[in-house]
Amino acid sequence: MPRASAWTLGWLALAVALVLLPQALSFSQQEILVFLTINVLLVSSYRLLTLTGEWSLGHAVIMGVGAYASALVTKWTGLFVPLSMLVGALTAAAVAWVLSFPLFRMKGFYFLIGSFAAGEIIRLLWKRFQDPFGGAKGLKRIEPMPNLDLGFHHFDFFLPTNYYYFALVAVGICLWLMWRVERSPMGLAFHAVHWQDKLAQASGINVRGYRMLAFVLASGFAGLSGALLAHYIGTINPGSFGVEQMVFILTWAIVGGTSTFYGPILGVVVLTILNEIVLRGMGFEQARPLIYGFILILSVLFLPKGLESLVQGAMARWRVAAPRPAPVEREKQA
Amino acid sequence: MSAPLISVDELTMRFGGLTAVDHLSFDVSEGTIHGLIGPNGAGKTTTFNMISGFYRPTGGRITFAGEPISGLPMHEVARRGLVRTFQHSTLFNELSVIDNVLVGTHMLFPPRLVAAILGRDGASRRAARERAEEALSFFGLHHLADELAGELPHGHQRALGMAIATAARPRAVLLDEPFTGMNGEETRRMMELMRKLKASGVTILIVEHDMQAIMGLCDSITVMSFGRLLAEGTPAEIRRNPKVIEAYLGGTPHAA
Amino acid sequence: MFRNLLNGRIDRRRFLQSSATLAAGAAVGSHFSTKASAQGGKVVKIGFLAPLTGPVAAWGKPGLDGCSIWAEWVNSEGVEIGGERYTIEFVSYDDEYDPTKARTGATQLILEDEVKFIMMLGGDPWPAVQPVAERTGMLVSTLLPSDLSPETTTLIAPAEVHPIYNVTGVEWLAQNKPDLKTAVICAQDDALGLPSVATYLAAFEAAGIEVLEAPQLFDPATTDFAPVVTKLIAKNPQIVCLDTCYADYVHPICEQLFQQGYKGQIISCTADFYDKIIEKTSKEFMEGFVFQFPDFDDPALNGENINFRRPNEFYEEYSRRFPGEWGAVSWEYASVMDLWLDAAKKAGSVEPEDVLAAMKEGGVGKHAFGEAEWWGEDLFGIDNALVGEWPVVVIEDGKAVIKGFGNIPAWYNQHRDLLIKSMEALGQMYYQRG
Amino acid sequence: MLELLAQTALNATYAASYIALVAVGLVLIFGVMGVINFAHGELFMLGAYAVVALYADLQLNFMMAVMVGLAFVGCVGLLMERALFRPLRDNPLGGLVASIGFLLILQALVVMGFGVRMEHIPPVTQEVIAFSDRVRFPLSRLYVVVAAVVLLTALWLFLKRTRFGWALRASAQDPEAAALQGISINQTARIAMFIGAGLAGVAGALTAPLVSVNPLMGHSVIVTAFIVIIVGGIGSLEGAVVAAVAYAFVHTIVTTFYDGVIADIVGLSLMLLVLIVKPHGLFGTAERA
Repeated sequence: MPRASAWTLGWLALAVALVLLPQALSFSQQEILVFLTINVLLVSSYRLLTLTGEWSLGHAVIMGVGAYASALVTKWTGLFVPLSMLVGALTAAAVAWVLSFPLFRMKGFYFLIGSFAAGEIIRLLWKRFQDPFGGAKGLKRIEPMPNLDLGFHHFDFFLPTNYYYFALVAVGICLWLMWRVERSPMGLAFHAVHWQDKLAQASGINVRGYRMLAFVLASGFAGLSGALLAHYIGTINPGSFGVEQMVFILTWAIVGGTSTFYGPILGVVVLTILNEIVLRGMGFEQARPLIYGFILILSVLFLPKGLESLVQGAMARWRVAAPRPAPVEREKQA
Repeated sequence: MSAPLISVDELTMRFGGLTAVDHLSFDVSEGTIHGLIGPNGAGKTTTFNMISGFYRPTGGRITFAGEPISGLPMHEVARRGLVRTFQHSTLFNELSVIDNVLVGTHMLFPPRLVAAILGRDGASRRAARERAEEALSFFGLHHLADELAGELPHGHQRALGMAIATAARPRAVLLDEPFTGMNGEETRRMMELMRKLKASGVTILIVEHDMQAIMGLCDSITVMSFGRLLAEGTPAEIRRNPKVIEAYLGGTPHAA
Repeated sequence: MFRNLLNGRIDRRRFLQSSATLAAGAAVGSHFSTKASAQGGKVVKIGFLAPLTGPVAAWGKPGLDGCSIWAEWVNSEGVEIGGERYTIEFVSYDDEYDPTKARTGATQLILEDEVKFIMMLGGDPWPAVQPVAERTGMLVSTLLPSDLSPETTTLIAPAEVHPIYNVTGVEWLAQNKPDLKTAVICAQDDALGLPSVATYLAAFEAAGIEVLEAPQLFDPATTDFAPVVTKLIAKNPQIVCLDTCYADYVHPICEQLFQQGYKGQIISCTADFYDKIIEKTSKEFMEGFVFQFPDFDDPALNGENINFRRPNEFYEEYSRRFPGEWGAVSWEYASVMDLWLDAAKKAGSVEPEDVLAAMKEGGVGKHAFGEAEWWGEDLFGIDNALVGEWPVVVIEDGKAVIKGFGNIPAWYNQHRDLLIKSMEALGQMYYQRG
Repeated sequence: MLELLAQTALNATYAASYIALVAVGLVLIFGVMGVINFAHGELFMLGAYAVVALYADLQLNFMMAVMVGLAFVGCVGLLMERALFRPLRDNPLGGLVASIGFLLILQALVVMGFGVRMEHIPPVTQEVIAFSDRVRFPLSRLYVVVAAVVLLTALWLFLKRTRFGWALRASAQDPEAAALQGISINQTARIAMFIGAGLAGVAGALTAPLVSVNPLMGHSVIVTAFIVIIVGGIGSLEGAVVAAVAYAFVHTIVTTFYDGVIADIVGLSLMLLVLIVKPHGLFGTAERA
């Protein structure tokens, strides 16, 4: 079979599986699926940020900026919810752009902590200013996604399955965009900045500019994930975007691995299933943090390149089993 | 003679109390191979870093093709057509050889976000690839395009560094100690590549510790010692210059 | 369990259980949920949706422990509703005080476990549960009446009427120590602290007590309270009001008040583990400390009017099983269950709408501290808080003593405008939220 | 007013002491091992629980409990070094995640052993040094100040005067060069981890009777410690001490004259400002990693 059509078939199968997936799940698992879908976008956006080699601890707060902005825009203007989500994403990107001026004076560990401090200040402002942010209690009764009648199906977005489809489309588009960016010369520039920023700069790449660009783009996608969350659960507060959430993003990314596009997605899917379904299901209600901690440690110790390295290994074995001419051999034949 | 391509005028660099480069002036003519040499600690690497935009000079001026470039960040210097290489084998080890050179074409074909997402930059991508392949062929690396840069042998890595630097068709390249750690055969090949590069119209400024290696290569040479200009001239003149002989062989104590 | 063992306050069975759970890396999660008993009869499941891990766990876990005792007692007595025998079983879901997990938890409890009633702590997670509860018509209780809103008719606040009951303490103080005329307030800057501050401000104003300066707010993550206390007593107040500070704040604040030489009156919403505060300060210092949560071994709770099931025995049993853990939430969830069971029996049904109707019948209900009215229209937009008498507790000679019961609706009828004004000023009225 | 200022200064001195102990330990670990120990707040918490178990429950002598706490937490540090940071030496992000995992484990174990509720520790002493009616310094707080001064001075002497200290500083400066000099990286890592963890533990143990001890108490400490080491310049022990004093005074003064929430915002903003003006902190030199 030609390779191209094999890929098409594969993608089609994945799409069908994703559409049918909720049918196989219980109600509460459908809820988890919605949050998981949103978190896939969140962690993928985080990877986009790390492409240039900088790790941020402000990503959860940036997600919150999108959530707050979108929630407030619908409240003030009654804007159509999907549009307000875009406004939320743009706001998050804009805030990131402003923050990037002080933050990208720093690198490495300093950037890590600087982004943390910037995020905490934003969070404290949410707490401090009851108007408009609702203070410590945050916002509630956020405008839900309006119902949609497509003729063949009436979408009531309160129901997790329907919102899942909506989120799936939104997240799918975002992932496609991120994929396109990474596979473009721009993505190559991101990688170049990461691996050898001095050489990249000597090649005429504005290193700081590209770091800012990655930060702003990633923040836009994170903001959208925040908006998707806000209009589903209907309430947000400063605590939803705190250190705990940030730790989750970080662990999803690192346990999954960040050198491939699918690594972080693998991380968030596996860890969520483990934490929310397996451990809860086994009755380990209160020991979950303990077991989760062990899993984190074991995975960085024994899978330092993340879950993605397992997949890469499997694929390598598969290639060995079905050998194709290696590049060098082709060269010799020519 | 036409105006020099690179002109260094009263260039000074101080680190704290130490003056690494002290009112240094010299010119590099277009289309030549120019050597900047001197014993350890003479300040030649500092000078190199100032010209390439890596350091901001404490004083003095650098002009490139008549335009002042002192104090510009490295990528701005590069965009004006003056590209540097690095000591050792500084490459994108994790990327393939062709991707390394594609990074080098960045300036010729700057990426555009929206076009990249929509796939409207096909022509630009193809042109970048053609240029990258051309640069690889120039340095005899074409057959290694899909290898990982980090896994190349040493000599190829050096050549790849030059391919990256020249991929964007700069007017001049700055080479930082390109012969360090090379054996005779590798050195000979590298020199050939440089002559070829010069023949294609690129001006070359080489910083080198080992005087002998570039005597046969350069059209003109600037010698530094203790941050100052010691001598200037053709290789033959330099070879005869007593001050140079003393600095390299004589009893002058080596500064750290 | 290390320290429990050391103190010899633990029986062997519990120790084995604990070490087994530790060895398995498991926790006490569902250790009590008396699995569907074999006595025949039906099982009615009650959802417990509250934080069991994380920083807010102290507001959930002890309540679940209290419910375990309640369930054992009630099931062993036998439950008959509508002529059928029932076993009551609790199903817990740890919401980690996270709205997304709370929504998932509510979905699981309602649609999969098919519970008939859900008890929540309330607060941040509630708004995420709200649409689920509204759609399914599930009856939900909260400990925080500020969650109430006219949109959700099936949310009730039948145990705590925080922070309104705090007025009773101030009223008592004004009546019994009329020479105290100045006060200061400090509170943590969070969802519990602010409405409580508004209430205390109104109560002090109603009692003619001057509040010397704007309430001192501190971050919930504060650990060192010396600066807070220094500022608090800088103006020599006669009363220091600790608002609804958690025990983690009340203890160090009292210790600092003691060490910085404060000698005046203290009033607080809670004083969990007050014996330990006395240990850190002195009996004399704590004498006359006013708060709102009695020990359930108080003889005043054996009165006819009290509806809580065997309060003294409950306190004893709780202290035996969970030594040193008694606090406000220990009894509150259990008291909500008393109310629920009473209403279910009256309705002859466990279905949420029947139970709610029976509960609210006649506009009065059996609150733990006596007959109370369904109330709250003014403050919450709906009469779904069960409000009546509330005890005023004073520490006398090292022991908490109920000095009387204050009537909240009576106070409110007199000072309604004051309270609403004060709540509005801090943005705490239901129509100002969200 | 004068009395208020004097009392504020005393409050700040105490705060500076325990913050410095925690921050110096964190800096030491980062300097030598190049890893951000997110579990440092939990080491502080473990120190406090050592006092709960030994002093409050077993009724040992308080100083004894503190010493055992120091040694115990130091050993937990050794465990972390051996089990987590050594295998992850070339993977600083992995070290960070591992320390987050370890933090969760420590918290969960303490919850299992002691419950989620706050612990109660009988006062060590109720003596108060009363300068006036309104200027009072509890003896228990003075202990913390004295201990901090003594321990930090001892550490300073150890680093400057002993061979181990020299090795430690050398490997903090340049681990590769130190390794070439024959300094065992494992050895210095062990020493740094023991001292760093021990300092956090002793801070937790000493302050345990003065704060609310609960399984999550480490969180607020670690945030403060991060601010302090950033302001001081990561890798600089002197910087950490100076920054701890500065932070404690600013935070205490703002708390006393405005309120605690504003003090937090001021603290964070100050740190951002320092980073913007001097991206490597006040005492920072070249960057590492």
